[in-house]
Amino acid sequence: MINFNYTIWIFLLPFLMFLFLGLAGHKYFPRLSGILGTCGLAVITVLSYITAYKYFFTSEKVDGAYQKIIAFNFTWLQFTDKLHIDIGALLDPISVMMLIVITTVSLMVHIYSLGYMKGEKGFERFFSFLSLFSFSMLGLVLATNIFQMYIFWELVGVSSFLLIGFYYQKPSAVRASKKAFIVTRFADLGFLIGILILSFNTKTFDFITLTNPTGPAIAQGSGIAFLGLSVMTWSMIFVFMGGVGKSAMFPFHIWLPDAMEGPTPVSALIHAATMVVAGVYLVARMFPIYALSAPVALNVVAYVGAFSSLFAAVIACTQTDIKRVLAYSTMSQIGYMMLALGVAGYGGHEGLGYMASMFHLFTHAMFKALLFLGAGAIIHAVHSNYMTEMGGLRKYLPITHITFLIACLTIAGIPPFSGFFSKDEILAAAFHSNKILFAVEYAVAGLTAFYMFRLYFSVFWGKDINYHQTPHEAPATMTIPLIVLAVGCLVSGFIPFNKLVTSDGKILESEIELMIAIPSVLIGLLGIGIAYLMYVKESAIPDKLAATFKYGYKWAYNKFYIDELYLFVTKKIIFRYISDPVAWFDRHVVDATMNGIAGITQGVSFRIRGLQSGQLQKYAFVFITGAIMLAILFIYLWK
Amino acid sequence: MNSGIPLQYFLILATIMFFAGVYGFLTRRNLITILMSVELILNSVNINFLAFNRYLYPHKLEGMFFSLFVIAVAASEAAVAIAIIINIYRRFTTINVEDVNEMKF
Amino acid sequence: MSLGTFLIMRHELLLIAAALLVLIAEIFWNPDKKSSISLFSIVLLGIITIIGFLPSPAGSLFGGMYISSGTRLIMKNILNIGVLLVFIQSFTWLKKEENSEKISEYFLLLISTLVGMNFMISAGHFLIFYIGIELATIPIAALSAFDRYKNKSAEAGIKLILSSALSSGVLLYGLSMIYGTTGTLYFSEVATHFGNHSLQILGFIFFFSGMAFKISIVPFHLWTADVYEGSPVNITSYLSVISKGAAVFILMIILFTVFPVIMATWQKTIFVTSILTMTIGNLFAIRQQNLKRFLAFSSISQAGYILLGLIGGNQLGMASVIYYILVYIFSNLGAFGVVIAISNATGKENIDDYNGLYQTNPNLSLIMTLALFSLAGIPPVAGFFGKFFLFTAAAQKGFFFLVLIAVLNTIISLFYYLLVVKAMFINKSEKPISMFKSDFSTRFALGICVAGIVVTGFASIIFEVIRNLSFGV
Amino acid sequence: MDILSLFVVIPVLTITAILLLKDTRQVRLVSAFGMGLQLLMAASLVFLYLTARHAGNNDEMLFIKDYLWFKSLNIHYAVGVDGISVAMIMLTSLVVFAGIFASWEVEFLRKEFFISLILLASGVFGFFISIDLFTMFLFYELAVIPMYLLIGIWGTGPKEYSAMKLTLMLMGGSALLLVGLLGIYFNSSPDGNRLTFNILEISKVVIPLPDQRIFFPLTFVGFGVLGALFPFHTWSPDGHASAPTAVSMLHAGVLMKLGGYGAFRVAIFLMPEAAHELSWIFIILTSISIVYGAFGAIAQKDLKYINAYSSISHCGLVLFAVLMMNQTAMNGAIIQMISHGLMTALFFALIGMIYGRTHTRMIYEMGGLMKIVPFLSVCYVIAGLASLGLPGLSGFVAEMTIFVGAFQHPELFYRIVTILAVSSIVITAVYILRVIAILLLGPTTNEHFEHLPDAKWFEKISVVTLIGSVAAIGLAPFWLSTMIGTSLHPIIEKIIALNPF
Repeated sequence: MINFNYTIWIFLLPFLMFLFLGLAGHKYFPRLSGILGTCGLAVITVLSYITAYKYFFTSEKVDGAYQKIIAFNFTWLQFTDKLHIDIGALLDPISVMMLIVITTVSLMVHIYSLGYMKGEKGFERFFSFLSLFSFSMLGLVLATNIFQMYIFWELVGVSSFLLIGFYYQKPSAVRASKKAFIVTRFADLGFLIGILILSFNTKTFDFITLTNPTGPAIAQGSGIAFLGLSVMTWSMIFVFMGGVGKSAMFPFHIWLPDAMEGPTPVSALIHAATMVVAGVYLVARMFPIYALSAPVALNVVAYVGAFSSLFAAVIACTQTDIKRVLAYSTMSQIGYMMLALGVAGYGGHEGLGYMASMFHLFTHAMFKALLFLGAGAIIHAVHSNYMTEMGGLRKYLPITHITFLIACLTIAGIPPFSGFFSKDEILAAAFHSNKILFAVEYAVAGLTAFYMFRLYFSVFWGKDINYHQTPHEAPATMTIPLIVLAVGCLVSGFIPFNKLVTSDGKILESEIELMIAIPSVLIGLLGIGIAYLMYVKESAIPDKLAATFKYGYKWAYNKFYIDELYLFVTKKIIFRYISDPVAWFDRHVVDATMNGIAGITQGVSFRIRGLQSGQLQKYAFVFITGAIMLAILFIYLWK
Repeated sequence: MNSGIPLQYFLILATIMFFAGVYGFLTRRNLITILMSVELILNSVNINFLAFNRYLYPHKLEGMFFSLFVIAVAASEAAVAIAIIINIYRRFTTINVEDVNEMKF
Repeated sequence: MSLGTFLIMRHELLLIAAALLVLIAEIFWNPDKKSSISLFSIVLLGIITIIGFLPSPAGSLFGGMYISSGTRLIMKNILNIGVLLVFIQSFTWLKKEENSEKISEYFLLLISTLVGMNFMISAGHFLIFYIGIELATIPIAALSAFDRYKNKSAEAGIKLILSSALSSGVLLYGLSMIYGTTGTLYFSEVATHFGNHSLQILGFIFFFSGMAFKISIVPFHLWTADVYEGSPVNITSYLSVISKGAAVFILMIILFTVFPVIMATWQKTIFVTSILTMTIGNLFAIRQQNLKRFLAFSSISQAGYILLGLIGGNQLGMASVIYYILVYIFSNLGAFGVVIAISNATGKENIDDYNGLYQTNPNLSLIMTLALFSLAGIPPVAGFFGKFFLFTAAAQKGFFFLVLIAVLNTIISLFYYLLVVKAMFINKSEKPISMFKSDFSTRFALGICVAGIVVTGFASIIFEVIRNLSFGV
Repeated sequence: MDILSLFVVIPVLTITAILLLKDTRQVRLVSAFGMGLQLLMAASLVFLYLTARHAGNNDEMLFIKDYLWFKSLNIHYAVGVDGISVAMIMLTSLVVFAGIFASWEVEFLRKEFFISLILLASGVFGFFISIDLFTMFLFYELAVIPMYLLIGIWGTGPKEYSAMKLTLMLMGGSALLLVGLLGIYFNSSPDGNRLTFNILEISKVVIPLPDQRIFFPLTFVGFGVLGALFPFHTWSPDGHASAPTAVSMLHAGVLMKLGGYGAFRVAIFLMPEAAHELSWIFIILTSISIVYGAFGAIAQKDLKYINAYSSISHCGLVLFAVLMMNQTAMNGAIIQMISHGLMTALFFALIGMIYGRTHTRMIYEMGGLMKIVPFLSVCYVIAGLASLGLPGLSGFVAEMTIFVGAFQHPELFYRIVTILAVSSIVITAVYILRVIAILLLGPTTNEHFEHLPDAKWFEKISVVTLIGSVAAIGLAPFWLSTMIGTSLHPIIEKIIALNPF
């Protein structure tokens, strides 16, 4: 048994870094803080690679399955004797894999930001927030129990809020950050309710107990039914709601495109590689329950994923802001992962989808981070987000160009790049379980290739625009991460995921199925070709298409008016038709009643003042009548 | 030692006197008359006491004494009252009770 | 019948002696030193008050017509303290030259009322009771007409004398019925002969109405406000505290000792009247501007609270009533003391005149606030304890509904007390009452009041002593 | 002199010291010293308490001192603390300490201001230490009354109206309470000859159910008025809006907790049967005030009103949890009291400081303060995050404990209501972020505000004290919740004895 106690530093270091930079940074070493943050993260990266090596290659397996290892664990808050929040680190294949992803991408982004954010106001604030995010994200993936996950889930939410709103004087950024926080918060409400239901029925938060395939949780899960579905299903659906929010699945996706208001490195780290896949990770973490105890919930996962991927891909074809295009492609790729989980089963060859999803998560982190960082370099050079203001950049930004191309090929699923392998696995899994979903994903693969190369061609090729100052290649601090990630895209496809990360920890035999792989490559190439025809050949096809499918195009361009719908619900319903009436009611009914009582008292006291008329004889009359009344009352009526 | 008149007569007389006094107190406008009607009330009380004493408890004289004291007190009361009435007349130049209502509400 | 037995009625004898001394002083005193008569009588009463606290034998005189017991003694002492305070407070007022001719009359009359009250409290027979009550009332009528040149004063006098005459007429009528049905006027014998005969009930009701008039219980209260407003402030304070207190004492004694048989009836009576009294008193007090009138109505509602102590007919009830009267003397005289001081200095008696008083006369405002809080029953001052015990006494007999009404009424009363506080502390005024320094007597009296307000509550011994002396039905 | 009574004595001594002062400039120093001493006392009390418990002292109450006061009525001056009251005392001394520094710049009638402030504090301390219903009630009213002068004299806006309304409504509450207490008193001894006000003794007897049915609502509502129970909460928005900074801090931070504390220590602890029978009514009321308060806060434009309504919502959560009547929920209720106390005090302190600079509390008249007064703004953001329940700050701990506890209730109705209450966290997020976005972020709207000064030293002391405690509870909740939890055991046992669970 290997000692993993040092993993506690993977928590503590970034947290200390956050406090340190946050409290002292702006006073004492504003410039240095970037270096400090990066070094701190480098250390963590090394630690996590060591952990990964030790876990995968030196820890002993039990009948061929990787074991879940509790590195350390202490009670943070005791609710009841059974229910208590622990803070700890749980090592199993997916969490270790996530460690690698997070630290790698995060390190790249740190280095990149050294150049990108140079001279920005609040440089040290930026890095302290980044550290906060790393802390929360690592805590999330290492969580030993669902409540710890919720805690860090909230924390990544807030750090994303802080980073999106980094330019806090820019109204659009403020609005975007607010939106992101509230939307995810609403989703987290579902998560919390899910936790409550789950814990009420299973009397535990602990992942190992919960996800033990033969454990009590799964066994009694399908017991009590409520409104037709088993309690466990309900709780899983609610929990998944949280995932939907964090991973920007339909219908909670609206915050992601706006989140692009944040600095580009942030988009690369949080809104492409790490935080947005938390939802996928959550479902993967609870996977045994989904697969064995709540199949309905698992179907929900699959369909939501599929729909979101299609939905996002369509929108992505129409956007002109490159970061928004990338945002939608992120959404669509995550839809892939969700779908893959949704079609998977527990254990054996059923678990293919699970493995594929994790695999795609890994590769996606690489190429999407690369795409964003590349986009960052482009924006850095051109000072604009819009493709329409770009073109022929390949001669100005050679490195960016190459790396970007690699990324596009990867996402389009062209061998030998990593995207090909992971996507192929997903398609295979879908094909074996559900033909409709397979068809959808197949189409989406084509769309993906199309819109990515639409982006690529119109930025790096196409018409040559005369920029008022000639764009120049980014500094080394920015290009090195690009290159590293590009290499990642090349090699990560050959990592034997089927041996490392599987639903039940055992090795899963799977090989490329040509009858699925070849068509997927073909449709990828098809998409690229169309994009080439439309955006390199200077043709008028796009406009024609836009003209012919006028309404479809308009709808897609306006993201199918989902934002407007939300705006209507919040502004009109919540504000105007609930809270304003509540406030009115409080002032004019409840409060008025209280004041009314006082008013009535005053009024009565004014009415009866005639009694005190100042006439002696009236007084005497009242006296006598009073006496007689009392006499009558007590002699005859109330004896 | 019973005379011809039964007790009830006295009681009825006293009651009538009492309410006559009250009526006077409530209706008369002249302060002096009001004072007189108070005397009427007190005298009705005296009659009560005396009659009860004489008829029901002849061996003790509590009622008698009591009525004596009532008369005395009534006299002193009247004295003070009249003094004040004189003062009222000085101040208001009237002894009509209705005009004596500077203070009200 | 040795001379020593007269020690039993020490209080009354001493007071009569004092009255005579004041009279003699009036005759033989050097005319230009008249003002020092007030000092003389204050000292006299002070001595008497102190003597009153000396241990004295309990017993009865005149074949049980006059009874003296620990309870009655403590009542008398409490009254003595109150009257002493009133005397001291009126010192400054009497120094004015329009009163210089009538100083000794003032004291003479007040002392004689006090004699009357003492007799009334010691009564063991309705005759003594009646003489006492009249002796306690008629001089007050003269006193409220004391300001010979004020219309209001004269009006107050006539209203008081006539309506009190009527009330005593009704009371006597009731007594005559009780006499007719029981054949005696001794408290003890009446109690034994009393049944549930409707004529007796009628007699009781009339008797109660007469007493209710003295305590100014609704609907027999209407004279109160006018008389209080018209009389000189000192007389008002005397009326509102001493007369009321004495009447409450004797009513309580009579209810507990003479009418235990018809307890159910008088509980109902008190139930109805107390609710009426509290509510009506408060409702009228809300709108008052003149402070004397304001305090008049507040004292009416206070009477309503006091009735809560009576209704139980229990030992705790009697104790809490006596205790509350003591507290009430200090609180009300404190409030009146401030009013007197200010009306002596400026002649202002309206609440609006008090705007911004704290800026100019902080001490007076603080004393006023303390007194009002004590009246409203706000801790930690004595009034809180007094009210609490009253309510406890009522609750002990299960009158929770009545207690609820009472506590809800305290909120209204708190409202108008706070109006005065607001005037003094919060309201701004362009011409507030100017800063003035009141003389020693006023400050002395106020000092005693404040000490009483603060100490009486915390020093549980006072309540314990009273409770050990008091008794229930 | 026992240690607990010192908590009443020290304020009194401080007041006398202030009275003796000639120079008004020293007043605040003296009061700061006195309350600092109080804070130290509280800290040492916590220490003593924990050591005593650690030494294995398992009495229900510790440091009990009992002086007979009114013999005939068996009224005692009895003090004693368990973990809950210790926690509340700590909270109070923190808030008062911060309050003194927050009102450092009061000029008008400074002496009187600090005197009434400390008088108020002494009332609150007395309430928390006393275990005799009579003294408890005495201190309760003692704490309420100075509020009138504090708001009426030093307040802003329609201060007379608000002060009068607040005082009368709270007194109305205490009126109902008084009847309830008398009811308890006269049922406190089965044979009726050994009546007592002592909570511990009363808790040994079972009050007959018919009486409980009458007196539980009276007592609960009586305390509930102070705990801003719907529909008796309307004193709170006006009162808080008109009150001066320190008073809002104390009132929302501490005084409203008297309601929750009393509701559970007196109403539910002594009359659990009726509580269990009638809880559904009050559960409905409280869950109304939770959601209602949050929605009300969304519509407000005045910072203080926003916080007043959010206080209604949070305090509703306290009563809600108390009524769930199980260990976890009640534990959560206490933590929520403390957390909300600190949080809302922090809020009002910051609002006061901002108001002192911009002279407006209307959020739409301000904007982009983050650039101008970074310290205050960052603190405001922290307060906001705490109040919307961000992990690592106290709010999260409290709310989660409440929700988990409440959801353990065996009856479905209560669980569904709980879900309703849980939904309030989203609404909270909405209005908190709305304020932060309008007030602090974005471009600076009003150029007059360009050169406002940031926090002064005393303001920093006041704010940092509170933030420190909020974060401390948020990061290391276990000791607090254990301290409270152990003290809850006897209470829970008494309740559980008759509950079906």
